[in-house]
Amino acid sequence: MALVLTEEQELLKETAADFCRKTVPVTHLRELRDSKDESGFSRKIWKEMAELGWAGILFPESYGGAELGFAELGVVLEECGRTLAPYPFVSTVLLGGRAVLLGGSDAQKEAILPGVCEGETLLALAFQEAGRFRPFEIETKAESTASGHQISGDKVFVLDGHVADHLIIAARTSGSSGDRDGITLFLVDAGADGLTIERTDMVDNRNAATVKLDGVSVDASAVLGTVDHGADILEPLFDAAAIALSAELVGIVNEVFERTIEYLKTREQFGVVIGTFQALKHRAAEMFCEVELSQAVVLDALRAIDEQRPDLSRLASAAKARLSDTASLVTCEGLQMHGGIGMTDEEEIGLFMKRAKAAELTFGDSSYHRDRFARLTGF
Amino acid sequence: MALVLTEEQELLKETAADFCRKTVPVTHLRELRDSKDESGFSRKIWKEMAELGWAGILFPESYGGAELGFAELGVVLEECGRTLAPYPFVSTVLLGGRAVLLGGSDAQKEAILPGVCEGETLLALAFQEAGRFRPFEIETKAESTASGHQISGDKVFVLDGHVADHLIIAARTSGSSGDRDGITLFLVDAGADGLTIERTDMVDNRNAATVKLDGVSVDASAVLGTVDHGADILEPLFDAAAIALSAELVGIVNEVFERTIEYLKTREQFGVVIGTFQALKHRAAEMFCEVELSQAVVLDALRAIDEQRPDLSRLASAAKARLSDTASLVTCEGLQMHGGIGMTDEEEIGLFMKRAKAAELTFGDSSYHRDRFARLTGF
Amino acid sequence: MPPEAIDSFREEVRAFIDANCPVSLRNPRDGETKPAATQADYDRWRDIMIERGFTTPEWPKEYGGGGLSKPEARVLQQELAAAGTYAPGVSFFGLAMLGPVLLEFGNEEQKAEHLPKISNGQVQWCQGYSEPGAGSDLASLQTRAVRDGDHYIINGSKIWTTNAHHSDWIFCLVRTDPDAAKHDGISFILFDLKSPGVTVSPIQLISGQSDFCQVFFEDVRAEAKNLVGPLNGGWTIAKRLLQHERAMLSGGMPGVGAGPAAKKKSKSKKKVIEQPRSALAEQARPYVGEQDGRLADAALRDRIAQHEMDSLCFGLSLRRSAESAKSGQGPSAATSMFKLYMSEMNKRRAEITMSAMGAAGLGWSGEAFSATERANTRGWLRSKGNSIEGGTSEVQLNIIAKRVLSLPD
Amino acid sequence: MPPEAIDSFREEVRAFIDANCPVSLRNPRDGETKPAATQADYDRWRDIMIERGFTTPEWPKEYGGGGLSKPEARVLQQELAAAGTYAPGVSFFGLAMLGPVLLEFGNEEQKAEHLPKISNGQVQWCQGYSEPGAGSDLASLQTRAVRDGDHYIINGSKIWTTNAHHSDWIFCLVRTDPDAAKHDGISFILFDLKSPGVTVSPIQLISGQSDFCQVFFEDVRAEAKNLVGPLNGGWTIAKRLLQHERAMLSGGMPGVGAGPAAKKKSKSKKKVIEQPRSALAEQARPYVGEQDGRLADAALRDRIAQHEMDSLCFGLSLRRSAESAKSGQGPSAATSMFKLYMSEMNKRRAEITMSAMGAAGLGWSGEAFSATERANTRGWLRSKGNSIEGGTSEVQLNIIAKRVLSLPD
Repeated sequence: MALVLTEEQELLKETAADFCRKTVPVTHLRELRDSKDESGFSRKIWKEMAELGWAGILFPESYGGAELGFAELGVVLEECGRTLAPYPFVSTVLLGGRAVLLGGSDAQKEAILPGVCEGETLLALAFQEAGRFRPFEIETKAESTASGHQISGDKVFVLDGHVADHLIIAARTSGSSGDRDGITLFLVDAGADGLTIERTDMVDNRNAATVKLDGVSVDASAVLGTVDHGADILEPLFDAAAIALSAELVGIVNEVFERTIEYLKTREQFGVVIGTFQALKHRAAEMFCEVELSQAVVLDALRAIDEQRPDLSRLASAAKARLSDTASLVTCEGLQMHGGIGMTDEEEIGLFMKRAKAAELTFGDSSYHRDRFARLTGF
Repeated sequence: MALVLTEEQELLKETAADFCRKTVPVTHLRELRDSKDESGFSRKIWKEMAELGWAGILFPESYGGAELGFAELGVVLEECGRTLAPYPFVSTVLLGGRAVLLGGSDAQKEAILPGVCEGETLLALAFQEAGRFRPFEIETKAESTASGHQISGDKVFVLDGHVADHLIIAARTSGSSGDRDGITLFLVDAGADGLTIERTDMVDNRNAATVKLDGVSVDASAVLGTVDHGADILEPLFDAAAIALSAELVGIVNEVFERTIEYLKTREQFGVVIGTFQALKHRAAEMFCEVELSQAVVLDALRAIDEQRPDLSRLASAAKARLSDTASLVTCEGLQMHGGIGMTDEEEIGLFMKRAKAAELTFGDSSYHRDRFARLTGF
Repeated sequence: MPPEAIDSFREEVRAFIDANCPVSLRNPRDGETKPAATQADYDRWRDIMIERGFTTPEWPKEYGGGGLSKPEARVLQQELAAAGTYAPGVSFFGLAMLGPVLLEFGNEEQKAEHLPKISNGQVQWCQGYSEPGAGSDLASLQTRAVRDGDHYIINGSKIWTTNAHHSDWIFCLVRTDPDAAKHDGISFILFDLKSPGVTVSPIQLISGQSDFCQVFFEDVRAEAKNLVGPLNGGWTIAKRLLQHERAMLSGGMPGVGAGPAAKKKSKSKKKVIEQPRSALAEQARPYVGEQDGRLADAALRDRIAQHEMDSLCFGLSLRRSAESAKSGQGPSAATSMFKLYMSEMNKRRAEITMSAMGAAGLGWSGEAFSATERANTRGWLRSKGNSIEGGTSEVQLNIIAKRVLSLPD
Repeated sequence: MPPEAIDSFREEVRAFIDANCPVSLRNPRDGETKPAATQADYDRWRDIMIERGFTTPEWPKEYGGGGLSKPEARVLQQELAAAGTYAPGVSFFGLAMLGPVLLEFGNEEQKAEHLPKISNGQVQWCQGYSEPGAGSDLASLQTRAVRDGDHYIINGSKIWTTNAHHSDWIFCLVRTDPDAAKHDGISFILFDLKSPGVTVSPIQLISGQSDFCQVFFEDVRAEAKNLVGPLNGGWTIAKRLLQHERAMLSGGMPGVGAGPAAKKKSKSKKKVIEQPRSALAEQARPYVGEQDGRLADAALRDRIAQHEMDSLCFGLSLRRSAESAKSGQGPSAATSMFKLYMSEMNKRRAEITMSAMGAAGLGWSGEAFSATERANTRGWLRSKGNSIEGGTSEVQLNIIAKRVLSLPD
């Protein structure tokens, strides 16, 4: 697939850009933060996004989805990145919804996906148990019972866990922490007995929760996919999540870079516009190179999912590593070039820096993905 | 000990600077190279250096040495670095001579050290067996015989091996490659039967050799130090060699940096001196910071040897890592700022770059020493 | 100074500490137990130190100082440290910034009026330098001061004024001649922040903290006698103050210095070498885990080692710089180098900690994160200002290029 | 172009290769064996390709070109690659630099005279641009050309002239109006290097190679009809040529491109994924060794992975750039970005190889080092010139800041 947008994708991009600028500009995130909004986003706006087809963008028409692909989802996420729109794409669409799509029974799909596509149902994937991303270090136990399983353990950084209607819990049915095999996914109602969900307050004002499972009982129909083979579902989810975050980071990177260049053209110091200083020009030009080299790899990685290409995982790592690093460079340089004003809460650049850091440290940072890329390349 | 030079050291520095500028300027190295000089340096000049007390700078007066310390040797090496003087300090003084001083019997010391101090005797340490520095990866075998040992194996990058009167051979008397224990040092005459020495032509025009040992027989008196405990001698030699190369690199770094700043002040482009371009100014200032931060650590490391400080190895690694990196930065930036002319063999900056790279890759590069520093710091 | 004099001064200091420092504020001696410190203990120690002039040991006695020579001041510091105690803090900006400048540029009346109140902590000072929109171009300042009898009437605004909301007085750069060239119409004046017309408004930073303020002046009346140095000659003082600030910023940030030094246990006669530690590596360990007894992540190890080595080189360079400086000189242009490097090193350190903690480093508030984790998040954000405050890194590079390397304009 | 036309052209090309390419220069077909290639084979293939215009496939037929459209030219390239053969090289500077410029700016007579001799390899061209002392400031050139009847008389010197010692003709920037503004007095002229008064002197590089020359002109007579474009209008041509050069330098360096691509085995029907490899890692492996089946040095692994990812991103960006370019446009300002990045990436690659080899990477000559090792040493040194030749990295940054980012002067 070509690395340029089709006409339909260009149209989608315009719609998304327009919607984000008008409905969820950066001030929207700030308002949610300052009003300590309980959800952390507006359910009404999420419904509007769903009406535009975005919540169901990946899902079959039979469930009410738009049946498009990651190439299209990437277009939307990039625009959401530009305005820091804190909407539950990762939790509900990329992790939860896609887990159901990849591993769910027909009954599960029918129970869950239509609500997701309508923007009614919210989902969360509870897998992580420590700060650093280590996919299979899962100690949460699911013991067999007569009617199903009983699950106990602690999960952290469960994205949108505090508002999810259903949680997908990754628990160990065999093996031990670190093993790829022996993980099982369970679809659990958020109101289940023994489940405690507590929202955490994060630097990027996105929504995450700690989830404690104290002997949560589920029956056999709660298993998503096959017992002990949850990793078969988790792996593609993690690759796709890394790529999706990269697409969001493309939006952040482009936005911050453009704002910084604009600032260099308008801000005066010593009687001249600071963009006339050659040292800043060269740094801006170096940034441009990194920014430019960050576009195509994400486009290609998104298309690789749609095309089920065998090099998908390597591309996912290449995209996530590069965008993590470019976002770090661009937000740091952007803040430095803005000077003191960049350090104030009032200026928006700090909000971009915070979100970029959170995206960087989620689903593996650049160091993690360089190591993985090396392994996948045989060294 | 203070990190500034004493009056005596200042005087030594002036003498050394004066001698190097007059007797062994960079053109001297070029002449030796272009005339394909057999030794790779002038024995006459080495004698002159010995008369100044430099060959015996570390050794007791009883053997004809100056009985000064590494602080003083560092002063001399720094000035030699400034003019790329290719003299056998590392091979004969730091490795060979000091091995005899640290591990030799009285008889060995008396046989070897006076000649070293006079600038007559040249030594070489044959330990390395592959391109990368891995101290104890020694496979050369020394088998016990009735009268002593018989040694077989191949050594590479033996500094000044082609002119050495005596070689110190590190061979394995027990254990296997990689073990710290089981290495024994042997003092072997360069003319010994079974010994083949072949000079290698290196990028920095310094002198090294491959040494092949094909059943070289030595008697018991050839052992330097204790059988199986050669590492006790090698380790301090390697630390000191790393620090000494760092001192030479300080000279290279300062010289190249000063030349580059001078070039920025005189070279004109677009009708102005290129030192007026802010982008180059900032890079020059950044280089200045790295150059400045490269001075004290080497001074302290040299003094740490003299004071037998327990943190010596950590300082050696800190000094070698930093100077390797600073030298790489300064020679690369220096060449780039010189532009096309820097790429020509006629301009001297390339000679500095070549020597800096050789010094960087000898006795462990910055990556090796960061890893070692981490280990010595408990992580 | 002869060694005997030093020795005898050292005895004197020891006796002073023995006699006056409450045991709750120092290491207990054999047989003593250390009680919790009370406010009364703090106050007592503070009063005694102030009385002796030891809060500003090198200032002349007539201005509330200790009247000590440099070597004596060093002995004082050593003995306080050895006893496990410290000199109580007085106004930081007064002590490190205004004080030295008043001693150099102030007249007799100004010194007599202001220095003792710094020494004894009676007046807290803040610095009115930057202005909205001026940024690195400090000399473009617009705050006006117009003479009116015995007063100047001040109008304008200052920004990035550290702790103005907890300060009593301000030292301030103002424009007294709007027609002169940019650097030639500036004066240096002191006035009371409680004066009518002063409004102090804290600025919220990205880290959530508000250690800086914007200060507004509307027809504020400042006494003309508090103009320091010549009228329109304030730029010279301003530059000197910036040097003091850089010197301060390059020596005082946490977590950087001579690196994880190898320590000898002094009690044992046998030379026991303690394994040196890296605070950064130890902080990372619980998050990263171990492999073969080492920090599990080799790439992170490499970054930490680089940082520790840089920090070691930095500490040694500071020491060398101090040792080679001729006594009596003020901060040199090389201070820019230290200020610059320190800021960048501090930022790198914060980035390394974030990498080590992963998502645990993303906490903002609440019990889900430890206090260290939350402080870490905010510290990371706050560190981004290091290369902006006290002269941006770009300004430091300009200074180095010009003053140290003499590169042409 | 309709797909059928492409398909039929593809058939035509296949038939042409089948009929004309000696088996020694292509993949053998079933039942064939591949003999060693002889000079006669080379000559035959070269002559046939030249006759068909396939050495310059997109040039018009009347100038010796193939007259192909862009899609046809791509098909030709694909089929040559598929057959395991190649288009024989003709003058590189003629092909990639002078040719396109003559097509754009030359008059009919000049095109007819010079283009066919590039196509058929009869004339080797070199480029007379840089001058001693001019460096990045190309327009400050001093080489003079003074009209004398039907000729210009040329005096001066050019430097960094690639392969001048193996070339026949030179295209040269000369100053034809010394009184005009710097950029306005320059013309573009072609002349024979065998003309009296030309001296060519190779320059030895730090890598020991001499691929560049300095060329001296002393009263060299060049025919006036070989002045391309308007008199004193050479700067426009010069800039266009620099763009072609940058485009060339950003696409053609070895070892960089789309990275270690995942390859599918096409023979098996079952989808077998070959493990992708990194040439850099494989080169390092024998020097560095293995641990747990991986390259033993984790820090080096990290650097190699970074390089391979950069290389992958670079290749994809080139592809994206080609796909999004409107057809018919010349090289864009973004070419500076590719030129810059490629140079820096190439230098980093060479540094990584040096780190991997250790002292084995320090060989200069002799049997103690393998041919690869010796080539590596020289390649490392040669790579340092990448960020200088064809416009320094600093010049590229200036261009990006000005043309792409529109930052003010």
